[in-house]
Amino acid sequence: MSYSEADLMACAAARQIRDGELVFVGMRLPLLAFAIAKRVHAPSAFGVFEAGIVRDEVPRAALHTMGDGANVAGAAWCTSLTNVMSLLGRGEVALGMIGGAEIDRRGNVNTSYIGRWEHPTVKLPGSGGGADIACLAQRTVVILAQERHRFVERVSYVTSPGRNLAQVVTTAGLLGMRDGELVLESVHPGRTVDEVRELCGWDLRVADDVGETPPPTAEELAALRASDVQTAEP
Amino acid sequence: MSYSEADLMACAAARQIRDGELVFVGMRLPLLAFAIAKRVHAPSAFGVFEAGIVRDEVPRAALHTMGDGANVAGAAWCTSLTNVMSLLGRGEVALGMIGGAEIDRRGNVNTSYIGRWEHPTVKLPGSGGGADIACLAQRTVVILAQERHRFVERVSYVTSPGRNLAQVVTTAGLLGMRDGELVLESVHPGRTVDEVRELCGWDLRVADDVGETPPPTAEELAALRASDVQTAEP
Amino acid sequence: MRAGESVALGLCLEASIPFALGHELIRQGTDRLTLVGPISDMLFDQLIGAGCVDEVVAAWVGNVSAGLGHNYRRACEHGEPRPLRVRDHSNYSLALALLAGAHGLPYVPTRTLVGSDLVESGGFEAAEFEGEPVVRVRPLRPDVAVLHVQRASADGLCHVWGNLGVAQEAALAARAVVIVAEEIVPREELVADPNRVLVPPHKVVAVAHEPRGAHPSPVLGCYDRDHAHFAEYHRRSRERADFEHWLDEWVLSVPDRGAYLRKLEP
Amino acid sequence: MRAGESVALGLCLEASIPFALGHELIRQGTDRLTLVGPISDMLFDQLIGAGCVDEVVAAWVGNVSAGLGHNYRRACEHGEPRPLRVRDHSNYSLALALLAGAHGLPYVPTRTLVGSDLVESGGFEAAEFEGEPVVRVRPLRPDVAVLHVQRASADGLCHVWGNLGVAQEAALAARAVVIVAEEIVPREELVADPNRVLVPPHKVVAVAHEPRGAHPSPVLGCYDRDHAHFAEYHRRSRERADFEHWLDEWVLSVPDRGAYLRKLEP
Repeated sequence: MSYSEADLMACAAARQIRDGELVFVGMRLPLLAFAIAKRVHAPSAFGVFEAGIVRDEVPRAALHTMGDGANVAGAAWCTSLTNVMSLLGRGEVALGMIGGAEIDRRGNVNTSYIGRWEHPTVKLPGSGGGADIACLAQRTVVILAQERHRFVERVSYVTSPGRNLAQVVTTAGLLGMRDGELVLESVHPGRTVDEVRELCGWDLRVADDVGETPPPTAEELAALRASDVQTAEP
Repeated sequence: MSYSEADLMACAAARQIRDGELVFVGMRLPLLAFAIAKRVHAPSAFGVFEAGIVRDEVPRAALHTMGDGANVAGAAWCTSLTNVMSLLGRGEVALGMIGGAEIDRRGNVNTSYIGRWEHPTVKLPGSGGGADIACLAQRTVVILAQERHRFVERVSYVTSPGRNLAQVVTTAGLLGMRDGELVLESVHPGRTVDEVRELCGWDLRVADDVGETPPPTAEELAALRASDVQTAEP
Repeated sequence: MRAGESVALGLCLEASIPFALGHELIRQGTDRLTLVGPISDMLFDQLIGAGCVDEVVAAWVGNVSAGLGHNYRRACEHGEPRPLRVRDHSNYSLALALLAGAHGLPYVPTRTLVGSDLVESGGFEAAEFEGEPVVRVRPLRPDVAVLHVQRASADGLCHVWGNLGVAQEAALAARAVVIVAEEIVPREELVADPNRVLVPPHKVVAVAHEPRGAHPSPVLGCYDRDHAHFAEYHRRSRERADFEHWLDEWVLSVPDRGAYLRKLEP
Repeated sequence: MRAGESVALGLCLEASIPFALGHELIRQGTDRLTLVGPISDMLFDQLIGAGCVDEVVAAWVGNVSAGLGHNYRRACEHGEPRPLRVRDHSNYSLALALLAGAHGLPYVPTRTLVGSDLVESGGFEAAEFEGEPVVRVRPLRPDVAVLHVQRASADGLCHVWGNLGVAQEAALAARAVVIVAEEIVPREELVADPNRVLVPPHKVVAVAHEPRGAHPSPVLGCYDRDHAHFAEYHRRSRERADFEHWLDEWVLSVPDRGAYLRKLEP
């Protein structure tokens, strides 16, 4: 079966989810990852949505936002943001997935300001729950495009600290934290190590055991295709 | 119309409630006071019950506890203890009514321990919400029997500090705080100042303008009798 | 639930007190418990009298409609049947302690209890913030929170209505939640109204079906409070020997809740 | 609502955003507002573009399905149409700030934001407790919290369901609550289920009846999100001149919500 870059990224992120875990889920790829994991290898995982929803079943329709009715339908718990955030605060959320505009060598993510925050060149939307997930989830997965201007030596503003970062899933490969520094651990099929290093703004370390990202299995792809939770775009 | 000591106390306490106020209500006399005030002079008062209930109507049946179904029926808000306590915390509760085993010259109330708390002679049930009401309601009314062993120079344990105390309603009179000290402000019909002073364990000051507690009006008594909220006793 | 654990129960205050579960704890001899709850209408007194309890973390312990808890008094005043440690709270401080436990906060600074001797006997820390006195309330994280609910599904969803007390805060603060339900219903009936679900299902380790399991306390929509039963207990617990007879009659010699209900209404 | 006040809105996140009320604020020229909310799906951007806002206290401002908020960017980057102060929060810190406001707490110490630059740009205080780093979150007490709800009674009770965001915390923290309801129902229908009432009635200063008043955001049980409307706004707000046309077409030249709905579905 053929698959897209986004399919591969969703599958890679899904593999970070272990059965029974509470996963803080965002829209688009994280939601697809949750759906794949639930259907393939983590049927007892729980999805936590910051708007105030906990699900133990995958939503049955495409979501544009986590506040869509389809995300309430079949929810196990519908409550306040404050209550679901308490799951983070108490340390019960095993994994959180966030995006970002920039990431640096230490795994710090910026979703707030390009340039000095007092006089920014670009004002980005901000943390949302990103900083909370990064600070309080046991492990964080960051999903973003492998582009040189996004992978910078030092982000201009740390929205989400990298200390709990487990993996960065990019359009070109997978990076992990080793000794407090991001290291290339695998490259996606069709990509080369040099290519990924070229798409990184610092001298990216490469793991000794760097390999190829396993492509989506037939089962994963089937789960993805079966998923009603398509990446809804306006 | 004839009236009992308890009727007079309930009416006296009711007069402390002003229209539109939030009143932290306990069982028995405070609940009767709330019912009288709602019907006579404070129709827009709200009753707050620590179990997690806010009412803008008087309960329509006798209550043994604030958790009885009759207290939920017709409630304006049914929620957590934490949420109703936030009304105290934010300073929105104008008046709270509490009882006590002992009170002292400074208006401190003890509902916890007789004797040293490490080795008490008598273990009383404890604060419940009493300490919270005393600390956080704008005004506190204490209701208790005028007995010499209850009115002591200094309570053995301060459960509820007296700093916001507005009035003490006793079986014999009404006391107010003046210059940080409880002062006899009125005696109930049929009682004398000397009698009340004799029922107090310290040298009770008497207000220059001490008078007789106004007896229940016909309207108050009618409200009390009409009230379905009788003092339910087991 | 195991000996030595901290158990939060009676979390909706006077309503929905899990007496069935409490009596089973007594029968099983589960002891050295720490009981956590805002107020307790009789069940704490029974567990204390039965010798199951080492420590109470609570705002009020007694019999709501009658006053003092006789077993509580005997334990505090004379160490009978065994010594009892009391960690004094007010209702609000207990709620904030559970809230802090639920959110993993190191403490909550509050203006309640300022000037109260609860600060000392409850082991709170008096502090200042910007020149104003505050009291620091430390988090509580019970091992188990017990919820008696109107309905639940076998997989751990539950609906609760009526005054909620600190049930949600305690459930979120606890390591695990045990649910005792008046009724077991299909999951669909619960997810049809997910706003009424009180706790997320990952916290729930057990669901028991126990109709009238909260008797003599009331359960909204199911049954009213049995005032006479409370009054009888109060009278019969005044003396230790009488309490032992009561305990034998209503708990120890009653094999299970079915037998209890048949005894109640032969 | 008056110029210069702090207004909390968009409190259920992507759902039930009070667009009708926001547009009326724009038409009335209410300015110098401080907007408070966790995330904002488009409405903050519109109010900022219309020149109503001096300050934003929020975790995220933009268009949820499309990304950046163009008016927000212009205001932050170029002071257009007027300079904007931003008080950065995360969703959790905003929730805790409102919780602190609701409870009158001087601050809440939390482990979230530790190590984040939000501590500096959001004006938080980094501190230590028992050797561990914490961030102190100060209380927020908005002048007004706006709730768009499914149903309300004329005397201020309301029922809300679906994901609740920080609606209850904001309502309890605020000085006053304004309710915009899809439906006005008799009080009896609301007290029949007092657990679904979100805020106590003494907080409520106004109740407005505005069916579809949250369009284009969704209201659970009433209508879905109008994705195309969001997309059109995003496209037409990219350039300032285009935004001004959009604002004129959809807000300034629309006398009231009735006209808006007729324009939407002629």
